[in-house]
Amino acid sequence: MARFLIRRIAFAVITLWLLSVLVFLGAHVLPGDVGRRILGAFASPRAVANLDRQLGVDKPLPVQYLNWLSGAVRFNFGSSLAYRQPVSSLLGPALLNSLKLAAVAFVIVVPLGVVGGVIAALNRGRPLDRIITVSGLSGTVVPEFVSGIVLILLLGIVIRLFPVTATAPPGSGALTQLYYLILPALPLVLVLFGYIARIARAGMIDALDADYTRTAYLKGLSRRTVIWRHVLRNALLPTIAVIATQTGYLIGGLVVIETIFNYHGIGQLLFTAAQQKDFPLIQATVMVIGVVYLVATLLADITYSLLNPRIRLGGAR
Amino acid sequence: MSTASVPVARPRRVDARRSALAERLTLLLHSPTFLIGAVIVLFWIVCAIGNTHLTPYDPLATNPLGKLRGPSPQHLLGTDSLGRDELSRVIAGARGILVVAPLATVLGTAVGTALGLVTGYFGGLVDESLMRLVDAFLAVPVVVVGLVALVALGPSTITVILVIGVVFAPIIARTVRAAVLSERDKEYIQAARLRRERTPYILFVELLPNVMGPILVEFTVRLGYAIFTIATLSFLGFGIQPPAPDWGLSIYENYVYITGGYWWPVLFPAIAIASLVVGVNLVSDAISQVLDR
Amino acid sequence: MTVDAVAAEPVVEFDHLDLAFRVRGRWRQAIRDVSFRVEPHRSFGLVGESGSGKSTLAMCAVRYLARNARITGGTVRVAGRDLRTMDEAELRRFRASTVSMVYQNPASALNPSIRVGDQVAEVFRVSGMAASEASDQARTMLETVRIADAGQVMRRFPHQLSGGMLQRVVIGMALAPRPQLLILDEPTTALDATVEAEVLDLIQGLRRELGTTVLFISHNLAVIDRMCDRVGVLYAGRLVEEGETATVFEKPRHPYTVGLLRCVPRWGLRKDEGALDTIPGLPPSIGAALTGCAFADRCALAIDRCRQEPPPLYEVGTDHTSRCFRHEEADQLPSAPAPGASPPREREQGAPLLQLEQVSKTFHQDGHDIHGLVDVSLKLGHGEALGLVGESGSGKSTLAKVLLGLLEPDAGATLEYEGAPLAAAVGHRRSDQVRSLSIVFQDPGSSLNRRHSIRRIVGRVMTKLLGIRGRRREQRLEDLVDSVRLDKSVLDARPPELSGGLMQRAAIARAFAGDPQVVVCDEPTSALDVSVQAAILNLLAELQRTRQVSYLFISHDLGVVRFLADRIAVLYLGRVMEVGDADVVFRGPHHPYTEALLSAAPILHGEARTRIRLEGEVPSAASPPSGCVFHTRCPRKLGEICERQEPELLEVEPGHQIRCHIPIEDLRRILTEPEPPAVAGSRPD
Amino acid sequence: PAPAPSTPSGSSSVKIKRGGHAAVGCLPPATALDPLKVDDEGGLLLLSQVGEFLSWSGSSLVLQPRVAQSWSSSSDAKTWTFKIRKGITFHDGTPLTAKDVAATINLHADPANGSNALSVFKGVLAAGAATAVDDVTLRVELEAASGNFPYLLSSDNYNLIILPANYGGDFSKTFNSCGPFRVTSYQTGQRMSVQRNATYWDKNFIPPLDTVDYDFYTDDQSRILALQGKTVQIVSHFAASDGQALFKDPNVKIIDSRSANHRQVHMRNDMEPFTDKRVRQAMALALNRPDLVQGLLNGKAQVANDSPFFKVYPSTNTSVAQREQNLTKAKQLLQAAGKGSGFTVQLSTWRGFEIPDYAQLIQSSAKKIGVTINLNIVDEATYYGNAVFGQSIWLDSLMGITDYGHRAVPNVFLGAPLVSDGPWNAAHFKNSTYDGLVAQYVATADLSTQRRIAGQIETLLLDETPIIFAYNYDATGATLPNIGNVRMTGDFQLDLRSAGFTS
Ligand SMILES: Nc1ncnc2c1ncn2[C@@H]1O[C@H](COP(=O)(O)OP(=O)(O)OP(=O)(O)O)[C@@H](O)[C@H]1O
Ligand SMILES: Nc1ncnc2c1ncn2[C@@H]1O[C@H](COP(=O)(O)OP(=O)(O)OP(=O)(O)O)[C@@H](O)[C@H]1O
Ligand SMILES: [Mg+2]
Ligand SMILES: [Mg+2]
Repeated sequence: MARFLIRRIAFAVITLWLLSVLVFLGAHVLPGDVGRRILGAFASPRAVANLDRQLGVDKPLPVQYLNWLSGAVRFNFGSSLAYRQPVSSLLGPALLNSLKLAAVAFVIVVPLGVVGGVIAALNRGRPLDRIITVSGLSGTVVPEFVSGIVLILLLGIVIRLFPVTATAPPGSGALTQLYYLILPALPLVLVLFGYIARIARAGMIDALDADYTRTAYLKGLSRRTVIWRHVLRNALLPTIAVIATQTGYLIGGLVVIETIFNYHGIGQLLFTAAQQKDFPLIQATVMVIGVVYLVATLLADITYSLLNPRIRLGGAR
Repeated sequence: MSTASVPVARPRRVDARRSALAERLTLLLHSPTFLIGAVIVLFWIVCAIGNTHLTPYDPLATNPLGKLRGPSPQHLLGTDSLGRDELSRVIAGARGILVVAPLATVLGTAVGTALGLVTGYFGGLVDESLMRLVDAFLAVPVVVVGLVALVALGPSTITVILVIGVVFAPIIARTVRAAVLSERDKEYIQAARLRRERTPYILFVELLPNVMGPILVEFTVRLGYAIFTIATLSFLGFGIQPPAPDWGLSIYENYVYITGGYWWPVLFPAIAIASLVVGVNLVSDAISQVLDR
Repeated sequence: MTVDAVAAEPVVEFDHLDLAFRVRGRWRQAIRDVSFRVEPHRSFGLVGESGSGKSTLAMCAVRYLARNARITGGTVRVAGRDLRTMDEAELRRFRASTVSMVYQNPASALNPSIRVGDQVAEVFRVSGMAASEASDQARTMLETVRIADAGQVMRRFPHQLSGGMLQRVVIGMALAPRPQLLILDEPTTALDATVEAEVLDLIQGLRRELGTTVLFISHNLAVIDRMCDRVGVLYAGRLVEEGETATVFEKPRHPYTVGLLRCVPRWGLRKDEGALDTIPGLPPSIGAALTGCAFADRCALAIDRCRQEPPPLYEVGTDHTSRCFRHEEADQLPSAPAPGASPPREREQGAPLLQLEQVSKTFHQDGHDIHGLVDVSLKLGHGEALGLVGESGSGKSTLAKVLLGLLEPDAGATLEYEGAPLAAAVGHRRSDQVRSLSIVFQDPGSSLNRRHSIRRIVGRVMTKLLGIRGRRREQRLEDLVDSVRLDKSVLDARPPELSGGLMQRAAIARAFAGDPQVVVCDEPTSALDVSVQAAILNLLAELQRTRQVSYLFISHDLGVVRFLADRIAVLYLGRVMEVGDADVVFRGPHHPYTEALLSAAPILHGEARTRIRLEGEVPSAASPPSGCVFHTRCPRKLGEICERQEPELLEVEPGHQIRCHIPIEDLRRILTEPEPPAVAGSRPD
Repeated sequence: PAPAPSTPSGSSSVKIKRGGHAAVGCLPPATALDPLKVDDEGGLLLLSQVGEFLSWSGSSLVLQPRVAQSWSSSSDAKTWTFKIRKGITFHDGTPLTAKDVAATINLHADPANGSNALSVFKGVLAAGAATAVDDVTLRVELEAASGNFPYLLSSDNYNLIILPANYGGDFSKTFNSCGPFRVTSYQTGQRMSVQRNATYWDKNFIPPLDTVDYDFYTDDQSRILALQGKTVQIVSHFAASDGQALFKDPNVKIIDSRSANHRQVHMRNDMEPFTDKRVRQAMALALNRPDLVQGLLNGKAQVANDSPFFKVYPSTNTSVAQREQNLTKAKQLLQAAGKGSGFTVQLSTWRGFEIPDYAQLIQSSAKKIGVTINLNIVDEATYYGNAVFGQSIWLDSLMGITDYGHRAVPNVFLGAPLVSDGPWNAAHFKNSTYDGLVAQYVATADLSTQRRIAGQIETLLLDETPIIFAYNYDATGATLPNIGNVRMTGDFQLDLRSAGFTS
């Protein structure tokens, strides 16, 4: 177990480091002169060169990388070119907002997806199964901006059930904030529902077909007991890991959703940073997204291994 | 030397197994999932091929004064913000996506397959380091990577293809690697090593055909995602560029008008995208199910 | 449960049962008109080749059918009740109390995430017992199946137990509710012979003790012979013969049964004494339309009538039925031709063809050193077949791979071929050396590339190793497939289009394509049905005779090894425990381990002599025991010396080496001892 | 529909009650709020709320005095004197004097500071040109005569909010100026909150609203949604091209203000096929301008006549005939130029506002005269590049569309993009007659003389057509019906000094 954890964490750290290299290189191989970005199109080349020197962006890449990395580990990503503010002061609130939105989406979708998958598996091959799988699949593959727009049209404009922006007026309470977040969370829910349901269904079917389930039935246990005691536990374990990997897609979706709903989260921050070619901000945002993803998968793996006796108690004999 | 009494064994099952393939095909043709998916995809393929021959109007012909007209007998799906016929644009829009998305997916699949074959087969350090790199790559969502890359390289159809291809490669590499891992310890690989085949031969002649199944399934799944991603990038303004009648781009261009009640130039391309992705995925789903049997 | 109350009627009764599976959109008949019954307290064996429908029948008896299965006719009655009429609750009660089942793979039969004790206790909880009492009962049950330290075991998860232990748990669980009927579906197939023997002993004992009725399924005739009072022979979903085990095996009245019995290498039969009987052809595939007798195509006795109408069930003796028109002549089924007369091989003089010295192989896994091979030294003579036996994990395959250059041995090993050093890696060997060594793998399904045609698979070897192409290659290919008794049309087929036997022939053709001198056969028949196995063994024997190759023949089936091998080496935990001429090794004096292997081998026709049983399972190769690695399981352990000092591999008589502290005289004496020594956890009765 | 007549600033047209909180939906500032650097709509709007200018260039394009009470020039229009108002205090309480004003002007004029205003001052005003004669008198010495110089120091030059003389470059922290509102909090990328400046110098214009939030919305769509959803009461700007929904909405009041915002379609006069002016004329003749105004901008624009003399400018000579679509003539011209069989060119521009739509409309118009246009639409930064010749798509492309913001006088438009050595001369137009006429025009302070010269310039540009000026569009914003007295400049600066909820 300890071995497993150490190995897993070591992997995460290596991956993180590689990610930082990728992100850094990405931002530096890409065209764009930092000084020029700050001073704008109309500044003189001399001023641009001056600023570049001040910022240290004329140094060799490895030196720049080390500078950046040593800052990054302290959550200091330098200054945004556009906002001329420390990047971290922009990231913090944005990340918090995004996490709120993601949390709302997760809280809705995880139980829904799992239950949907379980129901589908229990009705394998029947119309209910087909309905859940096909509608889940359709929801999963339709881009968020499409479903988002349709939802805005329907729920926000035609029947005015939800506000069409995501940000609650300043000073509103938690419930109001939640109310504002439901509509933006729905497209994400649509995307994730099919995916989670699918995994849960597959896990259920594996478990339902497993010999040990047969053993349980042949013991004379009722279907209920078999499913609650023997099937669900083994079926849903893999779902945990999969749900965590979905944070990746979730953040991808946030870029679009936050843009549509004008929600000041990490996705919108990234999108505006991209439009403005604000590379320090892009770097930091991408890095933060990567970290969130890696932490989520790491946590999922740890949970998984804690719940799975095979890993928790080490190998056979 | 042959002894008369020892009968020669004939492959009596050849026909049986061949017909198993035929049965799979029939099964596919009888699967409603597949049929619905295939009909949708075929419909769009016909649109893509027919292109302007099928459209009632030139999809690029503007008419500023006739803009944002609702659906009517002249313009069945209405007109967009520049007065172009929406039906024509939806039909003509099929071509772009049906060229770009498959090209990007083919690129990604080719690169990913090569990568997956190599890492899976060699294992060890090569595998570990490449997989960590892939992990790092995958820690960032595809749309984000695509967005950032397109910002840097400037949007154009070619860059979209390259970027999506490159982004998909590691994902496909993973699938291929997993398939290779379960194949590479099979004894036919050892048999090949025993006759001292070169590594490329082992990779591409021995291994590759045996992992085609997962690759095929992955390809179709990725194709769906490619359409998804390209549409999303276009919607963000970083994908296919005007005046192409691209669906994602159309939504981007007309999105501002929906609150005014001008839903048609947004809804119809949205339906087009949704139906195509759903169609591709239904087909993919059906294929993988039949392959599983 | 009172024994007498049910004594009148059979515990299980299949009555004209028909069952079909829906596969790829079509219903395919898998069980055809099967009727038989099992009387109380009896044990009934079901034999038949893979796919004949044994498991399906078993599942019918507990009404646990696959989702795509449908009973299309007939009834199944268990303990007097028609299973098809039961509702959910009744079925549950019925399963809880009346019938239990044990199946092949114990590891998957238990829930991986629930503690073993809880899973056993659950059986008691079903009948409403309180938790603590159920747990006590479970412990008692585990003790009944002779699990030492049951309390400990109950707290474990399945993955922490060995295969043999798990199967005991499963058996314990099955017997816990004292069912009237116990169904065992190949309960020992996944286990090593030594463990198998132990588990069979256990089942036998408990059955007698508890008076349970048993339905025992196996493809292994010897196991059935040992375990069952009555036997039913299943072929293509039909019960072709049924009767008392002794009668059926003694005097079979269906050509299929006759063939099956003859296929098994009889104890002591050698390749130079005769070929094995075979059953040509293949069983019909599931759902095939059968007009006549299902076996007619493969039956040497078949007449036109057999192909036109299905034979009825003939009463051929007391309680003995056969579904054959020619049941009276069944035993006249033509035998295999006289041996291809491979003359008894003269003892090889002069230099060996292949020589291994001090070969060790250590694997590194998760920071552990796994000693796959330890100081193995072996010789292989020209035209000699060296048999390699040992339990699973003893290093047989590892040795084969080292020999072929697929695995590099640890430093210090020397390999010589025809007196010249043989490089460790195949890539560094001379091309004539590469050509000279080849292999037939266990599973032809994975050793042949399923995407390539047989022509390509076999031809490629000729091109690569012999440099032959074009017309000449084609000619040679045809000759070669001919010599492995394959039809030329096979060349254009791909492996998945062939049956296991045909594939293995193709694999043999590939092994011989490069004109090798040494062919390693790694369990070449263990993935095949017995009928096919015999043909492959005959073929290998014939090829050796005609082509003068040497074999390194690996098998865990002693009968098979005996048939083919000239010399035998016994491996245990990567060490050679005994090596010598086949006759000598079989005759004795034996290393205690060899003795145990021989005792464990299930033998037909009561030939078996149970001498010693091994306890427990093979220790892990990552942490082998000190001293003699066998001491932990050795029933003849001398004492402390065995734990302390590893014995040498000593030549005890010319050409016979044994690695044991027990003096050779004592080993000889054991051989003549009439009474087998008592074994810990001794026989149940 | 005729545009709402611009009401002179200061006269309330509606009854407003005091107090209340309003939210303005506006673009986020592209950069930190630094008066020297702001060059975007979001930023300049915020500056105009917090800061105060020497004079205000409202929708009438006639300057209204603010910090300056009055001004006058020497006869050669090279020396200008401004009378500075007494009794103005900065938000931090220090009183404002002419010294502060001089320091502010010199700050922007010094090239070392890289002010965004430099482009306007170039060749007119050098660093140190402004001096405080005493606390209330400011004198500015120009390098060249400028008849319209006060416009250069007005709100039209949006960077020029008056800063204290001791300004230390920390505006984005202190927000210290002397405008009608003072900042209470600023969240980058989200919002700026202000409260009324109770000590505002013009007691008639102390804002009725207690507090105002400026909520940042990146795209028009979400701003419009926010207004319709009543999350904000005022939308500072929406593109007329995007505002379809609002024009129809009875629950929304449109504010619009005529302006000189426009797009220039340049054609490289020095490159084939545009070396021949007939080809350039043909391109201009292909456009249907009234359709563009209606279709592209929903009528919130005016047709322009291929010169920067838009109808809004008082100095424009309206007797010059308007160019209209004439495909036949266009084809004839192409024929005459030897391009009868058409040609293919690439049109570069950037993605923003209605520009991509405009590009596509030009594309389909050109198709009608046999000219194939390929579009190259990039992002803003890529299009402008380094903004010097050889390093900028804008300045180097064969054909391009460039966005120009509002100016109260046409001087800048006449100069940089069109004079021979103009730094923004993307058309590479070199014409000494034109250069001479422009110099003459700029030095003239008298309106009728200006009109005369304007007529000559207009005629010359119509003939040469280096650049297509097809339309100039109104600045459009919107409010909820219960908000009154919101005024706007052509630059989308808001004047909320008398805005509030209607009683
Ligand atoms: N769920 C199923 N769907 C389709 N076919 C099945 C299914 N289960 C079994 N079969 C087929 O039915 C036939 C009988 O299968 P069964 O498992 O009973 O054979 P068996 O005698 O137990 O074989 P083995 O010795 O390999 O266990 C086989 O041909 C098998 O392929
Ligand atoms: N690649 C490997 N990595 C680690 N351990 C290995 C490897 N291959 C074999 N071993 C270990 O080496 C030992 C010998 O394995 P080997 O496969 O030679 O046994 P075997 O006698 O062929 O068994 P079987 O009858 O099951 O085929 C076993 O303990 C096995 O676990
Ligand atoms: Mg079976
Ligand atoms: Mg092996």
